[in-house]
Formats: sequence, structure tokens, C-alpha cells
Amino acid sequence: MIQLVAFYLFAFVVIASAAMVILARNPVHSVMWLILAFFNAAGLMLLAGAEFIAMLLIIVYVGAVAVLFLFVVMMLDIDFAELRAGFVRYLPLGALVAVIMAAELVFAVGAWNAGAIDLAARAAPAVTDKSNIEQVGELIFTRYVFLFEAAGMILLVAMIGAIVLTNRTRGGVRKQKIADQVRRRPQDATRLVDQPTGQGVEL
Amino acid sequence: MIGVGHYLAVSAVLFTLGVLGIFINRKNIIVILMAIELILLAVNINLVAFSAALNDMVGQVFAMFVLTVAAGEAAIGLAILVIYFRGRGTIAVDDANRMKG
Amino acid sequence: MLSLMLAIPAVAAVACLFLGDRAARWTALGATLVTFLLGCILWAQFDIGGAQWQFTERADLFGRFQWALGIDGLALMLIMLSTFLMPLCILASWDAIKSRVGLYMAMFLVMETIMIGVFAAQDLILFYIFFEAGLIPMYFIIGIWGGANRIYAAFKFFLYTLLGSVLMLIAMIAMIREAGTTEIPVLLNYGFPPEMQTWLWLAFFASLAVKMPMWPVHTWLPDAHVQAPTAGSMILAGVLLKMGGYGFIRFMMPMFPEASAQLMWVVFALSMVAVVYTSLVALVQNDMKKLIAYSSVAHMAIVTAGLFAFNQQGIEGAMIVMLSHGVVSAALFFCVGVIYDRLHTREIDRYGGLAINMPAYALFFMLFTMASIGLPGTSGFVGEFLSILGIYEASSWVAFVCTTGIILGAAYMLYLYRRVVFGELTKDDVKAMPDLSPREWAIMAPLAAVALWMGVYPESFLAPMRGDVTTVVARLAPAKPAGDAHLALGEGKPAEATHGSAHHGGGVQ
Amino acid sequence: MIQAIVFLPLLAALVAGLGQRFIGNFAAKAVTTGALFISCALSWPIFLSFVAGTGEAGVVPVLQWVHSGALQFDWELRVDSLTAVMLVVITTVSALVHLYSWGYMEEDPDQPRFFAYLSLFTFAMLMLVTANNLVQMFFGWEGVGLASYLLIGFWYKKPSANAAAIKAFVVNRVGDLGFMLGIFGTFLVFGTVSIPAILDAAPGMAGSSISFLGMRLDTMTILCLLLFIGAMGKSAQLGLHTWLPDAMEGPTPVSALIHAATMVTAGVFMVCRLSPMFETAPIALGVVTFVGAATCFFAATVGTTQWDIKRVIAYSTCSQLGYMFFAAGVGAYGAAMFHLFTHAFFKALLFLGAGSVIHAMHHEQDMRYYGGLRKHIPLTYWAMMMGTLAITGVGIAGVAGFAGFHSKDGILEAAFAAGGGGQIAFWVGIFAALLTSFYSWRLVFLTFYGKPRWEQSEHIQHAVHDDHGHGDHAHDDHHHDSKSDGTAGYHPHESPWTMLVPLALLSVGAVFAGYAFKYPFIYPEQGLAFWNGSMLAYDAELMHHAHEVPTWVKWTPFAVMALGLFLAWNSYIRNTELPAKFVAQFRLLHRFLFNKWYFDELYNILFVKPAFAIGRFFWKRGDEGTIDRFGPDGAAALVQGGTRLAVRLQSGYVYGYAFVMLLGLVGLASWAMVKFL
Amino acid sequence: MIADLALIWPEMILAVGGMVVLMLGTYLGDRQVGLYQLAALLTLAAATVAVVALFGTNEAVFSGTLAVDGFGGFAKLLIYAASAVCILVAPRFFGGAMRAEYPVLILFAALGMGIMASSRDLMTLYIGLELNSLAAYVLASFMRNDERSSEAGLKYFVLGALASGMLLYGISLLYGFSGTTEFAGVARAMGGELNPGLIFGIVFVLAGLAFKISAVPFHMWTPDVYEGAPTPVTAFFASAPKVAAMALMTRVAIDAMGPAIGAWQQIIIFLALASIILGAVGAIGQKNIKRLLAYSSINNVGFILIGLAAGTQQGVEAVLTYLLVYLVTTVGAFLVVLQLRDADGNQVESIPALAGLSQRRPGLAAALAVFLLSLAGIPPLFGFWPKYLVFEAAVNADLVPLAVAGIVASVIGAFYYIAVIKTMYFDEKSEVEVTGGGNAVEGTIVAASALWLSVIGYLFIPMLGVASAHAASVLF
Repeated sequence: MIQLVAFYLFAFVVIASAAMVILARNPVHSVMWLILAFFNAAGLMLLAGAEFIAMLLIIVYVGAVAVLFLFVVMMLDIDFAELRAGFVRYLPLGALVAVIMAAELVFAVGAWNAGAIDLAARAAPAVTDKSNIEQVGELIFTRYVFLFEAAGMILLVAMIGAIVLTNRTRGGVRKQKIADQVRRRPQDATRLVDQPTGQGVEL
Repeated sequence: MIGVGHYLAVSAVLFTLGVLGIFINRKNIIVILMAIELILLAVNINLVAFSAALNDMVGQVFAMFVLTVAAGEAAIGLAILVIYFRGRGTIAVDDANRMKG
Repeated sequence: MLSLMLAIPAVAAVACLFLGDRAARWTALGATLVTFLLGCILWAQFDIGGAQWQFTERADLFGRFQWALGIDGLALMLIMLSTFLMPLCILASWDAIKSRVGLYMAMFLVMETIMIGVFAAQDLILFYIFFEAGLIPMYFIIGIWGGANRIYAAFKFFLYTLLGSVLMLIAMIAMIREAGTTEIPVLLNYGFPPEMQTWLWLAFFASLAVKMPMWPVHTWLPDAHVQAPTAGSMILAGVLLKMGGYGFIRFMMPMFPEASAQLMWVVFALSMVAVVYTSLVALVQNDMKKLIAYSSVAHMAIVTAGLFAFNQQGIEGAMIVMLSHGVVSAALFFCVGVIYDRLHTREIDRYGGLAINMPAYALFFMLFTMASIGLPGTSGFVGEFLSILGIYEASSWVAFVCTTGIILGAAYMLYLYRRVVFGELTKDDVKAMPDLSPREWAIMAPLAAVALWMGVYPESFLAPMRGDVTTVVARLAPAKPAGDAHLALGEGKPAEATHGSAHHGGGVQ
Repeated sequence: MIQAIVFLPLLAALVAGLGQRFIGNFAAKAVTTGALFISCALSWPIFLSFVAGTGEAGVVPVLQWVHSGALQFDWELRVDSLTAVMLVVITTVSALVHLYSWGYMEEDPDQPRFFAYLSLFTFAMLMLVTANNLVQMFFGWEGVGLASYLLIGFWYKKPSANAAAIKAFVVNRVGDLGFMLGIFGTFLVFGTVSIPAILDAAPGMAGSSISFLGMRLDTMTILCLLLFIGAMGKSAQLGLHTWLPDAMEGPTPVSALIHAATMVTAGVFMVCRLSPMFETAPIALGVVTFVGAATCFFAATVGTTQWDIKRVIAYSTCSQLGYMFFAAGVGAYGAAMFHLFTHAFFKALLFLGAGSVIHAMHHEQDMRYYGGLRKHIPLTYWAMMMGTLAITGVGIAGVAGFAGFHSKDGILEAAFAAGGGGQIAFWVGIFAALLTSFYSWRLVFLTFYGKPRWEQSEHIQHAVHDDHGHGDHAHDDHHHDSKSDGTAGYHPHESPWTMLVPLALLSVGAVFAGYAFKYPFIYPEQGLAFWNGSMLAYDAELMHHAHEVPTWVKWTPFAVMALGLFLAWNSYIRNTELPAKFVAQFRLLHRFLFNKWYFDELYNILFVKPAFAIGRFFWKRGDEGTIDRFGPDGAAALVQGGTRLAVRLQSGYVYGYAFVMLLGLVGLASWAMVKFL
Repeated sequence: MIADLALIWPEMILAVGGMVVLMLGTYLGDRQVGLYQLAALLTLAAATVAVVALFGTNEAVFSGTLAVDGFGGFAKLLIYAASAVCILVAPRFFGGAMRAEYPVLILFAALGMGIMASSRDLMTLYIGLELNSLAAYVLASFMRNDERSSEAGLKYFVLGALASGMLLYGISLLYGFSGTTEFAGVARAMGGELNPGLIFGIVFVLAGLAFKISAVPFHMWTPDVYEGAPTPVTAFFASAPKVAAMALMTRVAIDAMGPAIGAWQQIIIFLALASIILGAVGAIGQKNIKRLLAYSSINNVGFILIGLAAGTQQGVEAVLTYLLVYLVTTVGAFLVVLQLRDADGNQVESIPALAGLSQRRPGLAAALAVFLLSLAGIPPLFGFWPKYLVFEAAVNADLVPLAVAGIVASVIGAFYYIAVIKTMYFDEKSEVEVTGGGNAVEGTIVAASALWLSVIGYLFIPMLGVASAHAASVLF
């Protein structure tokens, strides 16, 4: 019973906050709504018994992604007043299509029936004597080790990408260059000037 | 135990909201990126729900990968957004149509 | 031998791309002459009455299909036509083409390879490759060296004919699937199911009718001819159109005899319309090339009708019309080219009175005009006579209409001739035009000689084809519908009906 | 020998035509004329041998032509009495015309070409008459058509000449349509185009029927009718006659040779050659008779109103050809050929005479501007008299007469004897004879009698003016004086001997040809011997009956001739106002006749103008307006429209793109749902 | 597990090689471009050798998540070759501005594509795809100071993310309704009664993959991204990912959805025809050669899909052959585009500026003409042959109406190819002095591929036939 209540609560909040994400005028608010949505989604997952994923969701999404969003929103220094409000002109049509899609999807998933599924096909049936995180860990280090490594490559690419795109050497930043300092000779730095009277020094 | 159908319905609605968020939005591109996160969230809920229903761990592993990728995607997406903003000085969706036809 | 004939122009074409103008001209001329010589040897060595396929070559180069060449009499004649016209085309563009000569000559040589390839291919896919490939050089020839509206014409030519051809490709695939082979000689004797034949026939028809061209898909031809340079028109009318006719007799008729018989009426109907329609259109043209282009359509309509007469005379006649038209229309286009080179207009009204200052030209032009009209003793007659005679056996209506077309043919050609060659020489620029140069003589004379030769002693041309035509006729014989003549012998006929209508008919006539 | 007769002219034509630049004018003329005289000299012995009964019909093969399945025909030369008749007619007239042209064409710069054309024509005509198969006959048929076209348009600078040439060719082509269809049908029925084979098999086909253009018709009738259409075209029979008067645009020798003596009689020749075939088709023969008689009448009526001297003779020719056809139609082929034979002489004579007049009158052809020429050009006058006497058929029944008398009377008697439709033809013929006499004498009177009326002629004025320019002013008075006598100071000169010799020789023919050869041609027994083996269905019995017609029948032609003579004399000598009054009285009738029954106008409205209009319609509305517009251009426009749409779709807005993707997704999903669930 | 490592040499080489180049770049800075280039090329070469060495193996490794077989090998060879060319031509394009990350990203993208082509598990599919995609997003906006480049990256990213969302959603459905992510397991589920979940899974997965191969209506990003991305990157996008995605799609369709052919065949047919027509129609009137080639790639993808629609081994062979020939052609075409520079050395992308190119640079114009006509599939150019094969496959699979529609639509496509040729050959010289010119390597590649495509290619038909048949047989 409490589960049911919790489920409906989480479900309602996650949907409502998702709607607010796309409807909010201020992007900062959107990020906030997004975080709320993530929290509630994590709750849903907990209810489903996926503790590890639920935690991951909060750590990765809320802890990293959403913060990143917030950071960028702030960093870009957007003039929110200038942002045009409102929606595209084919919103009604778009909304209609979206509703149709939602209906179809609900219809499709509604057809799910455990009996029709060949449970023998499952690659990693869950067992009760191991914790959720243990089972996930076992899988990713055995069966899915290749993909785990590949996922690492993805993160590497993301890193490289983010750096290569946004990193730039700014002018005016002073940086210690040891080699230059060592290589420096007096004649490079000093100049002997026969200074005529009545004129300033030209540096 | 709540039926898997409930989860799936929630996920379907989330997915739809995410998709809707991409194309009805004229305000700025960041919201589009967030909509994408919503879509991925919907997928994750799906995977977890199925995983639970099937009593199979693969779905959860998959969800983990999706999370990983989503993080990477967000990073790259924001990076592109940043350089776009640097070049253009705006992130309004309406302005990103230098190329068309 | 055939491979050599394909290789010589191809190699020369590559060479021309890298040569200077002068060298390119001579290379092209040399290569085409050598190819013509080889063609003559081919003809001389062709064993009339021997095996159906001669000079066959096979090399399994492509895995899925073969490099298979070989000719029968029909192909031989068309190859001869191509190789004969080619040096003349090169000569015809000797002075007229001044820019990018190397490319031009290369395109013509490629064209020659392609034409020989089309007629010599013994593999369905190989045939298709050659058949389609012809579009490219022609596209360049029209587009680069053509007239003012060349772009439109080039595009129309390219896309129109391409659209036709692609359907044929699908049909070919279906044939290969059904028969399990790409070899034309085998396919020729394969019995396709009648239901399938109809579809295959229609697909081939779509392609070949455009190529031919038949009414109402002929409109690319006037545009292409008008805009093409002289030699381009010569080769277009001389050989390229014949690919359509060749396709009819090589593929559609022997491979789909039942469908051919069933759909004969389509061909007949379109041919009848074409003969009258295009002749009337030709009558009102102001552009010389357009007029001749329309006349080509009318002639080709006689070819199609003749082929579908399904008898020896009709088919042999149609083949002779093709050969004759190849020579005569090429000659006529060259006639136009000669004066176009001098005055740079194709408008008929700009000329007049050429007989005065260009008597030799007038003579040749007259000869070709007459050959085009089908005057007995010229090549045009033998073909038209035979084919319409054949058609008559199949349908007196079609024969009647085709013959009507011949009257109109006389009208528009003579009208053209009159406006260009006869009349007073009033215009100063026309007056200043010199008569034929030796180079032009060298082009006109062989064409004239062949036109007359074919008219007086067509046996040279008929003999190699006879056996092959017989084969086709035999193949068609089971499906052949009865003609509409229905000769009823005997005295027992009720006299009153016969007499009454006979008298009436006579009165009308 | 026959090869020499046929091919010498061709050789000469080639030499003169192609080699003119190298051998010069004189040589070209000499070669062609010489060749023709040799041909002529070789032809007469052949003819005479047949007359004498020693000639042997035979076929000389020359070259293989076309062998296509069952259809086989070769180049062959057939000689028999029918051919022999034509040979002498052709070679003789042609040789004389060649000679005549030396004088007539003297001032023309293009003489070699002219002579080459003449010889070429002769060759084609000879090929026609020596044909042993229908296709070779068709070759000759078209060959003479070509030569006729070239010669009519010989003065190619004249637009009217060009128009006439094209008209001649095209109208002939209409006839050829029938001829060709006839050949096709013949082949279909008999499986051969060899004339002897066809004629052998023809009787066996009597009574059979065949479908033609969806109609079921008697085989022989339809074949003969189709072939006859060809004959109508070439022989300018009613309906397809319009080209002949216009053909007078050509030089006069051409008119004499082609449009009087030889080519136009090819139709008659063909009907005679195929007579065994026609004999199996009574209905077709009826049509031949009808058309012949109608032409005979029609042309004669028109001939009475024309002013152009050559046109009068042209209509006369047309009319005479009508005679020949109805003779053939009633079965009197011998008589038809006889008239062809004699007609060749006197009509060529008339034309050449007219040419001589025209030559003398500086190319004036309008008889209104002639008059009183008898004294100026007496030799021509006498030659024309001979011709006129021959054509009008002056002679005493049962005794002797001019050439035309024998042949025309032969026809009329045979027609009368044939009964049935022949009787009607007889009366038409009689009436036409009256008109013939009238217009022939009218021509003579207008030209040679009365006062000179030359001063109104532009040609004469032109000539005089040219002379005047060269002469000196002292003659001015004289000039002025002479104007009052209608001569405008112009003095016609008799033609040179090259023109007069042919006139003289033809006069001989016009006077004696009838009497000399009437036995082999139309007398029952001699005819049978003469025509034997020549594939001509000679009906000795009919000829027998023809000789036994009532006396009034034999005399009527003469009577109407006399009546015609009187009328002409009355109108043009005695009371020169009469014609004008008559015209005023019967304005409509005159206009109708003067305008040649409005055939040209009718054809113009019916065929020529619609052809151009329809052509233009097909071109602009059909090709450009429909086929191109909805075909290639339409497709192109459609694609362009698609392009615009695609470009609009590609708006550059990311949300638009997303929307399209979503639409695609939802569309596919919905489709799959509907399809599979 | 350790034994499995011996079978993924290509992947390991690429991963290690990529990281090595990355390290080199970090320590040596952006100056040693030649070195990175060389290292990357060597890596690719080594990977290629590894692929070739593995020919003939047909095994599933890592618990069946990855396949090592001829099909993947075939695709990988194409991918590596295209990647190599795109690395090869980059320095000239970027001038001094090329950074070490470029070859690294290409290598990682190639790694991802290799994983895509070898995947036999939905999870592998996704990881491979994303590895490739993320690298591609970065590459598209690689010229970060160029507004068009960043906009291209942005669009590619947003739409790509949406597409992978669709794909993922579909995958989740397939997983949920079949209980497994393995292709074989999914196929088993498909063999039973189809339910809405599977159907929607099919639709969503195909839609996601269609985005990668830019099939209509999921092509919208293509023209803009192709135009905006740096030209070597565009060349890369037009070649390697197409091969990978197409190979992946083929695998998914045949291996995972094989029994449900009735459900996906119609979808593929729709995608095919829509791509052919829209690709052709959209290309007409384009003024930018890169954009034109983008539409051309859409158009060609349509033809490839016809081969897939057949769903037979012959169809898959046709797809593979088509991919090979298409790759050569399109890379060649982009190499030509790369060589086009005006007098100031700026890239020329405008088609009208090409007017008279045949006189200024006859060789280059001829090569481009060959490529374009080959793309149009006009014989005797070799581009005809794969077109023939796909239509043959379609006809043999009783899809005659599809073949007819496709081939008729191909005529529309021919229009814009010959329109470019018209500009180069028929028009008067343009005002822009297009000089063109490249180094010997580029010239050789262009010349060789043009020559191969002109007629010589036909001699390779037996070889291609054997290779593609071997590769395709894996799936059946």
C-alpha cells in the first residue's frame, strides 16, 4: 500500500517536474525542475528494486550532469530577458502528434505479458542471495567487461571532446615557462643606451 | 508490487515530454539538452522496470551504461553549446539556421 | 576481332584527350578509318548462310556476366553503318569544331566503341552497359558543342532516354532470374511464360520506344538534333536511333513473341499516329534540323510498323529503312551542317537560291532528299517498299496510313528543298557562300554512293540479314496473328455484298 | 540492243549532268541528243519487226534487285509489241525534243542540266515501259515523276515553277499511294509482282474477295482500282489532274515530251499492260470508263476558256487522255494504245509549235496578246495547222484522215460497239470532240489570225525596250507607228532549224501515223497478230464490232468537228465580240470553267491549308503544348515543385527537423500498428 | 575471456593507438601534425592487418556480445580505409590549425564503428554507436571558431541525441518484450507471435538507425551538417559511419529481426523510396557542393536500403558491394572538393564557381564527372554495378514494384549529377579562378578511384562477389 502511494507520488512528481522543465521560462528553473525529476525517478527505481541505479542516478545526474547544466547556464551569462517566450507555431499539431505517440506507446507497453516471454533467454537472472550492486558489479566485470571498457572510451572521448572544443589559450594569462627563464641571457634583457639630454627614455 | 505497466506508462509520458521539449521549444538550446536528458531518463525507467519485471539484471546494467553515455553526451552537448555561444553570442533556437535549404 | 574493333577507338579516345587539336583530329580520323577497314574485313569474312553467330568471343571477366561478343547479319549491318559513318562524322567536324578538339574527338571515339559494343554484345548486361553508356558522350557532345539552347536539349536527351532505359533494366533482371542466364543466344530461344512476357515486353518497349523514338515520346529528338553539332546529329540520327530498332528485333520480338503478337496493335497504333503526326509537324518547321528530326521520327515509325508485320518483307524492309535512314539522314544533317557552317543559322528562310552558287551541293542535297522521300533506285525506296509491303500483309490500314506518310514526306522534304536551294539568290551573305570544299565532297560522295548502291543492288545488304530475319520470323510464326486481308477464294461468294461495297470503295477512291 | 536503248540515255544523262563542268555545254548537248537519236534508231526496227509480225516477245535480265522471302523482283527489260510501241513513241519524241531544245533553250545558261534531265527522264520512261514486274514499273513511274519535277522546276528561280514542281510531285504521290497499295495487294494475293505471272493467275482470282481497310471487297476489283489510282495520278485524270496545267511552268520542250507525249500516257500504258487483270474486274473497268469520260469532258470544257496557249494544250492533253482511258475501260486497249501513239505525235507537235510561237513572241504565252502571227512565222503556222487538224480528227470516214481521226474514231466506235456504259462514254466523247475542235481552232485563230495584239504584252514591251535601248533614236517614229498596228514594233522571227526540223518530222507523224499503223493497232485480225504475246487483252471481237457500227456513228465525230470549227470561226474571226457577250451572259458558268471547276481552290481548302494548320496545331499544341508540357517539362516542373518543398522543409531550424523526425516515427509506428495489430 | 582478446585485435589496436596519439599530442603539442598523422595511419594499417588476419573466423566473443566474423570484417576494412583517407587529407585542409585530437577522434570513432559492425547484442550496438556519435559530434564542430561548424555540431548533436533516444527506447522495448538483449534471443522472440511491443521496438530501433544512415525522414540533419562540418570531416561522415550504420542495420534487421521480416520490410521500403526521391529532389537547385553531396548520400542510402529490403543473402551482398563502391566514389568526390581552392587559397564550395572547371583543371573535372556519374549509376561507370545488384536482389525477392519505383526515381537523381557536370563542362568559365591542386597522395587517390570506377572496376566483380558473398553468408 505504502509502495503504491509512493509510486503514484513519485510518478506524479516526475511527470509534473518534467513538464515544468520544458515549460519553465527561466533555464535556471528548468535545471531545478530537472533535478527534482531525477530525484523522483530515483525513487521510482528504488521502488523497482534497482538500488544501485537509483543511487547512480542521483550521484551522476544530480551530482554531475545537473550541476554541469547549472554551471553552463550561469557561465554563458545569458540575458534571460531577451529570450523569447512562447512556442513554435505548429505547437497544436506537435502536441497532437505527441499525444498520439504517447497513447500508442502506452498501448504498446500495455501489451506486456510475462507469460509470452521466454524467460530462458535471460542472460543474467537476478538472484536473491546477492545484493543488487553485487550482481551489477559481477556482470560488468565479467559478461559485459568489453562494453564496460568501451563505455570508458566513451567517457574519454567526451573528455577529449569537451576539452578540444572549449579549451582555449587566452591572451594575457601569465604562465611560468622554466625553459625560457633558463635560456634567458643578459643581452636579451638589457640594453645600453646613450641617453641624450632633454629627451625621455624610450622603453 | 506495482505492475510493470505503470512504470512503462510513466516512462512513455516522460519520453513524450522529452520529445515535445525538443521541438516546441523556442527559448534556448539548453532546454533542449535537458529534454534529451528526460528522454534518457524515460529509457532508464523502462529498462529498470523491465529488469525488475523479468527479474533480470541485464536491464540494470544497460541502464548503467545509458547513464554513463548520458553523462558523456551532456558534457559534449554543453561543450558544443559553449562554443556556439562564443561564436554567435546567443543560444536562441531560432537563430541557429545559418544553413538551410 | 570484335574486341579489337572496340579497343581501337577506345584507345584512340584516351589518346585524343592528351593530344593537341591537330593531332587529335588526325588520330580520330585514323582510328575510325582503321575501324572501318576492320568492319569491311568483318563483312567480307562474314559467312552468309553460315552459323547464326559469328566472330564470337567469350571471356569470363566479370563473374556475373561475360565479355561475350558475336554478331549475326543484323548486327553486322548496323556495325558497318556505325563504322562507315564515323570517319565521315570526324571529317564533318574537322573545321566546325574549334574548341576542345581533343575532348570532342575522344567523345566521338568513345561513342563508336559504344555503338559497336551495343551491336556486338552477346550478354544481356553487357548490352545494357553499352546501351546506356551511349548517353554520356552524347550528353557531352550536345552540351559542350551544341547550339544556343543546348543545355535544355542535353538534359532532355539524357533524362528522357535514361528514364526509358531503366525500366528495361528491371525487365532484364527479371529475365535473368527466370531464365538463369545472361547469354542472349540462349535467351533468344527461351520460352518466357506469356503472362510475364507482357510485362517484359512493356518494359523493353518503354526503353526502346524512347530510343527509337516513337510517338508520343519523341519530343526529345527534335530538341537534341537541333542543338547538337552537325556530326552529333549525324551520329544520333544515323546510329543511335537504330539502337531502338535493333532492340526491337533482337530482344522484344524473338524473346517475347506472344506478347509481341498481343501488343502489336500498340506498335501499329503509335506508328500510324507518328507517321502522320510528325510528317505534318515537319511540314510547318522553320528550322532545317528540326524538320529532318521530325522526318526521322516518321521514318522510324515505318521501321517499327515494319518490324511488327512479323514477316520477312516487313522485317527486312525495316532493317533496310534503318540502314538507309542511317545513311540518308546523316547525309541530310550534314547537308544542313554544310550551310550552317557558312551562315550559322538553321532557319530555312535565311537561305534560298543555293542552286545558283552551290550547284554541287544542290545536287547532293537533291539526291538525299529523294532518298529520304523514298524514290525508287535510292536506298529509301527499297526499305519503305519492303516494310510497307510487309505491313500490308498484317494490316491494310497501317499500310495505308504509312503510305500516306510517304506522300507527306515528299511534301515536306520538297518544300524544304525548295525554300533552301531554289528561288532567287537575294541575300548577300548567302550569295557569298562557296560551293562544297574537297573535304565536304569526301563526305558527301561516299554517302551518296551508298544511298544509291543500297537502292539499286540491296542484295549486298539483304543477304547477310536474310537468315537472321528468317529465324526471327520463324520464332514469331506460332504467335503471329492473321493479317486483316483474309483472302477468300472461290466463286461461291455472295456477289451482291462484294459488288456493292466494291463499287462504293472504288467510287470513294 | 534493248539494253543500249534503255541505258544510253542514262549514260548520257550522267555524262552531261555530272561532267558538264569538264566537257562544256556543247558536248553535253551533243552527247545526250546523240544518245537519244541512237536509241530512237534502234527502237524503230524493233517496232517495225513487230508490225511485220517477226518480232519475238522476250525478257532480258539485267541485275538482281530485291529478294526478300517470297517477294522477288529484278531489274529486267521486257520487249514485246506493247513495249515496242512505247519505245518508238518515247525515243522518237524524246530525240526530237532534244534536238528542238538546242534552239529553244539556246539562251539558257543551264543547258547541260536541262539535257541531262531530259535524258534522265527518257531513261526512266524506258525503264517503265520495259518493266517485267510491277516494282520496276514503279521505279520508272517514280523516275519520270522525279524528272518531271526537276524539269517543271527547271527555272528554279521562279516561285511559280517551284510550286508547280512540288505540286506535280506530291499529286503524283497521291496516285502512287494507290499504285503502291495495289502492288502490295497484288503481292498478297498472287505472291508475286512479276507481271506475266500475275496476268496468268488473274483469271483464277475472279470472284474471290479480300478485306481492305475493314471492307470486304472483290479482290480483282480493289486491286485494279488501286492500280488505276496510280494511273490517274500520272495521267492527270479527273481529281488528280490539277498538277498538269501547272506543270506548264516548265520549259515548253518538257511539256511536249513529258506532259503530252510520254509520261502522262504511262497510266494508259499501265492499264493496257495489266489489261488481262482489268478484264477480270468489270467494275473496275466501269470506273476506268467513267473516269476517262469524265476527264475527257471536264478538261475539254476548261480548255475552251483558258488564255494561256500552253494551258489550252495541257487541258487538251488531259482530255485526250480521257479518251484513251475510256477506250481502255470499254476493253478497246488496242484503240487506246493507238490513240496514245498518234496523240504522241500530234500533241508533241502542238506543244513544240506552241513553243515555237512562244519563242517567237519572246516568252509571251497569253493568246490575248497574239494574233496575226501567220505571216510572221509561217512554218510554225503550218506545223500547228497539221497538229490541229490531227487533234480535231479531220478525215473522211472509211478513207483516210489525219492521225487523230483514225485513233479517235477508233475509240468512239469501240465505245459505241461496247454498249452499256460505253454508249454513254461515246456521247461524252462526241461532245468532247466538239469542244476539242472548238478550243483547238480557237487557239489557231487567236494565235495566227486576226490583228496583232502584242502591244499589251509585258514580255514584248520588255523585248522592244531592250532592242530600243540598243538601237538609236531615229527609229522612234517608226516605233510609234508600228504601235498602232498592235505589234508594238516587235517583229517575231521564225525559229531556228533545230526547232523546225522536229516540227516537220512530227508533222509527218501527225499526218500519217494514223493511217499507216491503224491496221496493227485496231483492225481485228492484224491486231490480234500484232498484240500477240504482249500481255495486252486484245479483244478482236470488240474491234470487229467497232468496225461495223452504223454509219452515223462514223460520221458524227466529223460533224461535231466541223461544228466546233464553225463556232470557233464565228467567235474569233467573224464576230470577235461574241465571246465577251457570251461570257457576260453566262458569267457564272464561265467563271466556273475558267477557274477549272475550282479544283485547286477546293484542294487548297480541303488538303493543303488543313495540312499546314494541323501540322502547326500538332507542333504547338501537341508536341509543345501537351506532350512536352505534361511529359518532360511537366515532370521537370513537378520535380522543381518537389525541390521547393524539400528546401522549405529544410528550414534550418532544429526544432523543425526534430518535428519531421517525430512525424516520421509516429507515422511509421501508426502504420505498423494498423498493419499488424 | 582472455582468449577472446586474441580475437579483438583490431579494436585493441585502435584503442591503444588512439591513446598513444593522444599522449603524443599532449606532450608534443600541436606542432607535430605529421607525426600524429603517421601514427594514426599506422594504427589503422595495423588494425586493417588484424582484420585481414582474422578473416575466416566466425565466433562470438565476450559472452556473445561481440561477433568476430566476415561481415564485420568486410565493414571494418571499409571503415578503416575511409578513416585513413580522412586523416590523410586533413592537414592540408586545416592548414596549421590541425590539432592532435583530430586523428585521435577519428581513431576512436573508427573503433566505435568497428564495434557497431561487429555487435550482436543490443547493448554493444548502443555503446558502439555512441562511441562513434560522440566523436562525430566533436568532429563536426571541430572548427570551433567557424560559426557554420559549431552550428553543424549543435544540430548534429541535438538531433543525434534525439535519435539515440528513440533507438534506446526501442531497444528497451525489445529487451522488455524478448527478455534479452542478444540478437539471437530477440530473433527468437520475433519468431513467435508479434506483439505491439516488438513492433514498436522494431520501428523505434530502425528509426534510430535510419538517423545514422540519414534515411528520410530522419535525414534532416544531413545537409546542414555536411555543409557546416570541415570538409575532411564531411568526407568522413559521408563514408565510414554510413558503412558502419548500414552494416549495423543489416545485422539488426537480419540477425535480430529476421523472423519478423514482414514487419520491417515495409518500413525499409518506405525509407528507401523516400530517401531516393527526397535525396534527388532536394539536391536539385543546391548551390553548395557539399550540400549537394549530402543529398546525394541520402539518395544513395535509399538504393542501399532497397538491397536490405530484399532481406535475402543476395540483398545483403548487394548492400555490401554497394557500400564499397559508394565509399570509393564519395571519398573520391570529397577529395576533389577538398582540392578546389580559389586564388587566395580558400576552399571553393559553390557549384556555380565550378563553371569552366573542365578547362581550368581538366583532370579534376573529369574525375569529379566520373564520381558523379558513378553516383548516378550510369554505366559504364562502376556505380552502375551495385545499383544493378540491389535491383536484382529486389526483383529476386519479388519486390518488383519497389525496384521499378526506385529505378524510376533514380532518373530524378541523375538530373542533379549531370547538372554539376553541365556547370563544369558546358558553362562559360566562372569569375572565381578555381585553381585546385593537391599533393601527390591525394592526386593518386583521386586518379586511382576515378580510374577504378570508370571501367576497371568491372574486372573486380568476381572478387567483390566472393568477398561480399562470404561476408553476407555469416548472417544466413
